[in-house]
Amino acid sequence: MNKEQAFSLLDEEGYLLDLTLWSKELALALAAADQFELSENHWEVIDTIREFYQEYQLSPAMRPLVKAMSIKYGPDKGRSIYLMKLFSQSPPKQAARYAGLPKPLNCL
Amino acid sequence: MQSSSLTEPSLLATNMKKNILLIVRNPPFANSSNAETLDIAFACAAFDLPVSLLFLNDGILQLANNQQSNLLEKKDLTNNFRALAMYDIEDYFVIAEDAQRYQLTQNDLILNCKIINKDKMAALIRTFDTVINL
Amino acid sequence: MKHSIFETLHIISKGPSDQQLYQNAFDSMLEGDAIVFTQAGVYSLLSKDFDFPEQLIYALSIDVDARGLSQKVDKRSTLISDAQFVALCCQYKKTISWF
Amino acid sequence: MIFSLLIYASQNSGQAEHSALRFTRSALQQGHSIHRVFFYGEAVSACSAFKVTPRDEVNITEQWLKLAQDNDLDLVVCIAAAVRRGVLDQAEAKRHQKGAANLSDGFELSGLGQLADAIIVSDRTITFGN
Repeated sequence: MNKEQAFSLLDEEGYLLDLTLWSKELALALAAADQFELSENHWEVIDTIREFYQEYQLSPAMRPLVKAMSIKYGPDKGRSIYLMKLFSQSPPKQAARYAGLPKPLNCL
Repeated sequence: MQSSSLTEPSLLATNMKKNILLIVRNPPFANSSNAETLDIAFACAAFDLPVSLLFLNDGILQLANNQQSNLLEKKDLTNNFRALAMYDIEDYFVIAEDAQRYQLTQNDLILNCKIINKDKMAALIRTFDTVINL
Repeated sequence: MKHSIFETLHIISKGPSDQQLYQNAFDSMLEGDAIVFTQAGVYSLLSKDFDFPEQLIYALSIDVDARGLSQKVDKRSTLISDAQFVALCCQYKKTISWF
Repeated sequence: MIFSLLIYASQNSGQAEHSALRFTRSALQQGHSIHRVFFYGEAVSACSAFKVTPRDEVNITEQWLKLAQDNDLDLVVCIAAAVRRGVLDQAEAKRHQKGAANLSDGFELSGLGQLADAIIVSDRTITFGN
């Protein structure tokens, strides 16, 4: 998927318009457009945030994302500082964007 | 009536954490108040405010399991309510008399609630600094 | 003022035909609480046989007057101005609105 | 004392917004401070600049704005509740590709964090609904 194809699926803020159209290729294209490389550690977060959405129908804010990571991968990865290091911007927003989920509510 | 004392300093010490009680009184699909109360809970959690929820009167019906809101083309609020625990909000109360009226037991509820008798409700409410009852 | 503790001020703004709301509000009261009837809540002051709880009862006078009730209000209640309403909110530790 | 108000009803659904306005005026007159007035739920319709009030009725939005100007009030409208009900500022109108913005000047769209903040900072947070 090239950048133009990926961007045609997004809203003005870069979030996916139709949640069913998400694919790993889309996530890779979005990250590439940001000049951001998705490592195995990033994919763990993206998978976790997608599972969170499946379960609760919400894009998580920082605290529940940290908790979900902690439950799945243990306390070392269930820390906000770990997520902040992985993602340059706000981890819940950036991960939700790559994961094809709505922008988290209550973003202040 | 006493007049208010304007010379009294603000009662709130800077780092004192207020605990908040959110009362949910409406049944599912009634209006937006249940969803909007839930959103207050999430916002307070982001500010580390301790939040508890009291599902009063028809509010207990919001917790009934096996709801299929998709039949009404509505988003399922019960999934959202189950997310409260992920925001470290785990203090939920229902009133025994409400549960009895609707033949609900703990097993029928999506959250693990403390069931209290109606005559204990006032004492519970007194323990909170702020109550929001939409 | 006889009472010396000021706990919760219950602000009730629906009329008494909403019986369930009144039941919930009254069930949530303890000694040291008080009620302020505002908006349609002031219609509670009309019914002679209305079963008030033991708490102190206030009613916002502008809402009473606006509804033409000033000659008919229950004598167990105290009519208050906006300023007195604000003062009560200061005096009591917290407010709960019932609507 | 420091007050904040949570308004949860529109002018058209009853008297709550007017009650809140009177309370705010009275509190200010007595020397209290109003940290924030937070418009939530149907109350967001108070903030639409597209609302037309008949000439012989009181325009409550203008009254809020006047009170806010005279007393430097912070009038915050919940962004999620507002957008859902068609009250948009310039940024939201652009983001959602709507033809025009209609949030009245003098009000600010913001998140529910502003309500949480108001609860923390204020001695009393009073809800007005109907």
